Amino acid sequence: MTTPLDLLLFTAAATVAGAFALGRWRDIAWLTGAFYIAQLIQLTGLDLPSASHAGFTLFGQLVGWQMDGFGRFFAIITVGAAAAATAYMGGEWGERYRQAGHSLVWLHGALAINVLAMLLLLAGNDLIALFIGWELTSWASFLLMAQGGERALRAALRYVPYAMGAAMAVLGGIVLTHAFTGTLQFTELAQRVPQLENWQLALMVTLFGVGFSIKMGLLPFHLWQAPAYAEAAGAGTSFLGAISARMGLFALALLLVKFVSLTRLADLEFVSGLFDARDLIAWVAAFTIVLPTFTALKQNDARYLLAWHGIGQGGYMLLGIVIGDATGSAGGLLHVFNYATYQAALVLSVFAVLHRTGTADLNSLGGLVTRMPLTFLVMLMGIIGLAGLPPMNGFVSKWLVYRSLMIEGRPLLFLMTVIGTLGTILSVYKLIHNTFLGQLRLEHEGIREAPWSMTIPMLVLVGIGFVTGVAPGLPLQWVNDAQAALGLPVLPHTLGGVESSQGGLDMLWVVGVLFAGFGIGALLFYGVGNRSKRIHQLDNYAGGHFLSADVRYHYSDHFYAGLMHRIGPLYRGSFTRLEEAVASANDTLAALMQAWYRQRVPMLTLLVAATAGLGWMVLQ
Amino acid sequence: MSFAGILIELTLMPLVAFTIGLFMVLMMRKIAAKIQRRVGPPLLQPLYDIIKLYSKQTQTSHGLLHDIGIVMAVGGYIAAETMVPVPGMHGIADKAGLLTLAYVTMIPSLGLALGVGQCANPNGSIGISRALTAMLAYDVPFVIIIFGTAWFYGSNNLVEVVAAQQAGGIATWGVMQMPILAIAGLFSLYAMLGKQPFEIYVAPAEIATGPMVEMGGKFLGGLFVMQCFQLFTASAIYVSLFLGGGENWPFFIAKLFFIIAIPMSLAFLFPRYRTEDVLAAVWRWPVILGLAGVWLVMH
Amino acid sequence: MTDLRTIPVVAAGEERPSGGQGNLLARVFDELTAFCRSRSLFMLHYCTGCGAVELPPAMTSRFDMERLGIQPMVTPRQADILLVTGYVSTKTLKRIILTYEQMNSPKYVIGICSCTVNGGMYWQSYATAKKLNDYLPVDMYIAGCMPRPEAVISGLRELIANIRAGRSDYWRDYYRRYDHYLGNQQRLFGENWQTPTDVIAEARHYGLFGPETLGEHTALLEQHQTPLQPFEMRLGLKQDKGSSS
Amino acid sequence: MTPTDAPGHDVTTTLDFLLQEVDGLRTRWVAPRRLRVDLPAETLPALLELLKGRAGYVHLSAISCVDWPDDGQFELVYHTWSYELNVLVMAHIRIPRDPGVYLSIYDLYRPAAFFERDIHEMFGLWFEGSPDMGKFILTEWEGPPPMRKEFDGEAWVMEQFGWQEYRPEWLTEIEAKGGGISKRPEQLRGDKGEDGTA
Repeated sequence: MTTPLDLLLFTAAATVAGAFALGRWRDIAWLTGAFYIAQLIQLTGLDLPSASHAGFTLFGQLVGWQMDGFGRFFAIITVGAAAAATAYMGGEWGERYRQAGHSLVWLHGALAINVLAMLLLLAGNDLIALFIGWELTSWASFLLMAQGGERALRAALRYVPYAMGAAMAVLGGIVLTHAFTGTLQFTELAQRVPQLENWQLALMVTLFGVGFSIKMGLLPFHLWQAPAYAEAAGAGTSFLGAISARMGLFALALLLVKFVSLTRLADLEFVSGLFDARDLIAWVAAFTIVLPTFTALKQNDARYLLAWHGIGQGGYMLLGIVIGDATGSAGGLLHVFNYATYQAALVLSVFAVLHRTGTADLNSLGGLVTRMPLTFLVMLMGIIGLAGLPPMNGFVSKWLVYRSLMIEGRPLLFLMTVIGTLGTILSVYKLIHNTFLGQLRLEHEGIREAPWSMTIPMLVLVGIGFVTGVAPGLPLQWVNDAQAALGLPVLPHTLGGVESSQGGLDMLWVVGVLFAGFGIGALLFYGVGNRSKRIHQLDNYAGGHFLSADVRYHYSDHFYAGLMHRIGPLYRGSFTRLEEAVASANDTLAALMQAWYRQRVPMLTLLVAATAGLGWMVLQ
Repeated sequence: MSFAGILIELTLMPLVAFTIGLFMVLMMRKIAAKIQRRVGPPLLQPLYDIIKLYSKQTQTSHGLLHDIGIVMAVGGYIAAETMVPVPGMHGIADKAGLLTLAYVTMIPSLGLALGVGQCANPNGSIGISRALTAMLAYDVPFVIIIFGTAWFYGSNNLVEVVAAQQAGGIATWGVMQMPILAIAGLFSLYAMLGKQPFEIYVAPAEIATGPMVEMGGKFLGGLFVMQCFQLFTASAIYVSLFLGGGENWPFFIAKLFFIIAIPMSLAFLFPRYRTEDVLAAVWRWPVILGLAGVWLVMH
Repeated sequence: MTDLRTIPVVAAGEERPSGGQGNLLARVFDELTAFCRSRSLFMLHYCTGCGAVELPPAMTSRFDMERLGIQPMVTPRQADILLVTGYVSTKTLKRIILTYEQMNSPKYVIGICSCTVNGGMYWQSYATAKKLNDYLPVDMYIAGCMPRPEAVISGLRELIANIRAGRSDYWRDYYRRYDHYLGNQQRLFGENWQTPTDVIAEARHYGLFGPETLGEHTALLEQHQTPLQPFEMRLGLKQDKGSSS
Repeated sequence: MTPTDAPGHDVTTTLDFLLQEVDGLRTRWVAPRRLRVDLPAETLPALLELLKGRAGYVHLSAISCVDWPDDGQFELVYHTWSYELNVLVMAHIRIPRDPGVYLSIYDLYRPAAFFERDIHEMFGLWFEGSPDMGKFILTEWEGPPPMRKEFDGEAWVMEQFGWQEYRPEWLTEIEAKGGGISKRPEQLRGDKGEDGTA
């Protein structure tokens, strides 16, 4: 009898087949979209945990798939993001993408493969299934990154060594775990791993941690993500930005919380009593919040700015989970959902502007609010979410993370997150100002709003963001299932937010009062004040100068000059130099090996190597 | 809190905040005048200014977003006032703690930033980029204070914080128990008001009053109203955190005016900082004092 | 040499009809706004000529204009009074007219110094405009080859009294007789003289049309004026018929 | 030779000795430090190069122009100064009015560009080789070069502008007490007006 999970995996596979088989069909997007909606319905209807029959034994180890609350939470976001991306590709954007010489079939196919791979990863019930899902996801995301032109391919190729390194680290981790605990099933691992000695645990956490954080883009390994996610094709970027990096977070959370468990992690101490492994991860997450956000502040291309924010926001999620109390982990997990909604919407709006004006360079846009009002509305609500301001959902998850940091008493971490949020507010205003506000250029006066096929998915995404912002109780339901599945304390919540006398949050009241205030403000403005007359942008104060359309009267380049005077010297590109150092070390090592292996005495070295290997096997 | 009660408070608290704010603006201009050995404006001058601005017969707008920007600026603060507990009226302070209030007060400045953006005047854009840089500067010590007080009182809810301080009279005031934090709070309050040394975004000589460059009539009137709300909210938060909040109206108003008088009387003695010097000034001593205060509070 | 006495003279500005007998609330509201307009005047910080050196003393501690509610404001949008101080050279007059049209009404112009009255000591110069109210409606003249701050403040107090009594609605004249003013401006600056502010559209928007608003000079303006229609927010999904506005 | 002392015997001799090299000069010491040189127009560049090269006259402080309508000539005066000799040399030349063209000395002194541009705008004198002869200050002026003597500014003003009656009561009070303006502008013009053109 096929279980619901089998049905789900089958639908995902059918989507892939459908995408490739009927790729030429004009409205392929409707088909794949319908398939994703079907998967979404099956997912929400899934009663947890639901096992699957697709399984086999490998070297005496049972390899099977079973979806629990934690996997289901991520799966819903994945399929949702895929549905939005497909809807976006279906219309005029897809037509122009095909006319530009790129293959729309491969884009649809890559998206479908990504979804299938991620479902396999999320439903893994043992380390081998996890590794299969991990490799499939890693290669599928490479396929999606490589779509859309030569620059995208070059950025994707830069991701390959990182992906290979990650895969080797995870494989090494699995082999070590098997050697230490003798099992690969998640259930037994949860009991046996905490019993291991500290050095075994530290080795395991390092190997798995490095592998998973490469995919997630944590600080030392984050350099590949910005160009790869910015240069990919439009809809692909929104999917990648929304969920693809969070697979690393899923695996990392699984490792840290379910297997090693946060309390045991706290026993691995570097400085006894002061600084342990858990603090290290928390501080890496905190720096991941601040540094990429302030790198985003300096970007002059809208896609790169959003991609750098993708890396930064990952830090909030990991920090929330690592804090581990009910509020913090709920905040971290909810932030995955919230971030996916407004990041996808923002990327789609940037590509809508790119679709109409032909450029995403922030220094050659301006004043588009009167020409593309809907796209402006989407970007506005998106940046309110990204900056974490009340009416939108981004505020709820950030508030939960802050609240947990306050309850747990971590002042410096709290300070780092707030500096990250302030940096986000600065850079998102630069994004919306340089694109939509200021003087409209002469060549952009004839621009029209993006077509409905692009604006509807964006508006739906932002609508979800607003609804889950006003009533955070809805997504918190799924978050509670995920917390239960991970063994974290569950957060009691009402529809409006968190109820507590020490300072709760009730978004229904806050947003209600906010809009009531706007109503009174509008009454004051339109009722009490006299009529105003609209005037042209050149009828402006310029110190008595007569403005004319050919002279640019607009401030966008070097937007935070004052701030950059102060923090400019801190941008030394140290991580880029670190990456180059590692790359050059590899080159010299490879050259050495090649020289030693090929020129000296090839046969003798081969013989010595073979005997040493044989001897090691025998004595083992 | 019954729905009708909320509606009454939603209109009454902003009105009270506005009138107190008006007299704060008056006090500011009077202090400036007395320092410059001038007579200073008559008693109701701020009110005359606002009524005149709202009653201008022809007014210019640069578009729908310019109007909505001002509506958001005034409306955002009207909503924020309901989260600031005043004697007798608590509004929705218990449903939204101090952290939420700090974020709700950012909504008006975002609305203003959008409105000024559509004015398509580079003076305004430079003013907004400086205002956001100043916000980045003064929010760091402000957030440290939020953390310190939330940890000390064990609650983020202003109503409880005020109750905790009023339990033991003056001795249990925040300033008595957390003196260093209170000083850091004063620094950040001073920077938050954006008066003289930190007034980088309304620099009349450099960027023609920055965001206000294209604001006339009811637009400028809206910004004057927003200034009154801004003065009231900043001082009310400080008083609730460190000076025992409002046990009754006379004491509460006296404390509010005392707290606002300190930065005002210092403001008109200074010229204006450059933008990066505002960052340096606010990130050096206030942050060090704040962190020291938090360390003391936690140990 | 033409005799000074034979040159036609234009009266300073006709009287405003006394307040109508509207309903009580409207009259009280008008009374309040007139009072507040008189008690709160924002002076535009624009020094057009040499007379401006008398304004700082009028603002600072000795004479202190803030007692009267007068504050210097930086941009024309925020300002109510435009003080034209000192000689009005032709180049400066262009900027004065641009600034005047950018100000929100009710706006008042005070010509300080004799040069704005009849050209003052530069009356023979080819480069200065002689009579300010040829080019824009002037509410008040304060003569003197730089009047002292007391004179400036007494002029301002008289303006306040006029506003209080509602007699200072002379700014409407710019809209009602725009053709007359435009004619004078075109005579000085040439045929294709144009400011970014669309005065005729503004008059139409606020219903300030008078008999002389449109005439031969405005017809001349219509011919060559590049239309500065404000960008209305539009959804424009379908392709525009023809080029953009 | 310290620059501070008055031009002693040697300064005048060096200049007089130097100026002998250019013929057709008439020099006159107007003051202890000011030397007036009258020379024909074509020898001016030679004189300036000589002064600049041999006597340190690196500073051209101004070029002024005088309109002599009766002689039908423009008079150009080149004021140059040397920080070594500390003597101001004023070179006066006369050029005919009708073609009104002269050579630019921009290659010797950069500031000459602005002086020549100003003279062109005010007198209509064209300088060959000057970098920019466009409108300089009178951007709004379409009429003839205003500083030429034949241009009657007052007549142009009377034709272009109107006047207004300004008889404030404070003036009438003063006049009632016998004060006010002793000679009205009409009488002033009247005295001059009888013989001048109407």
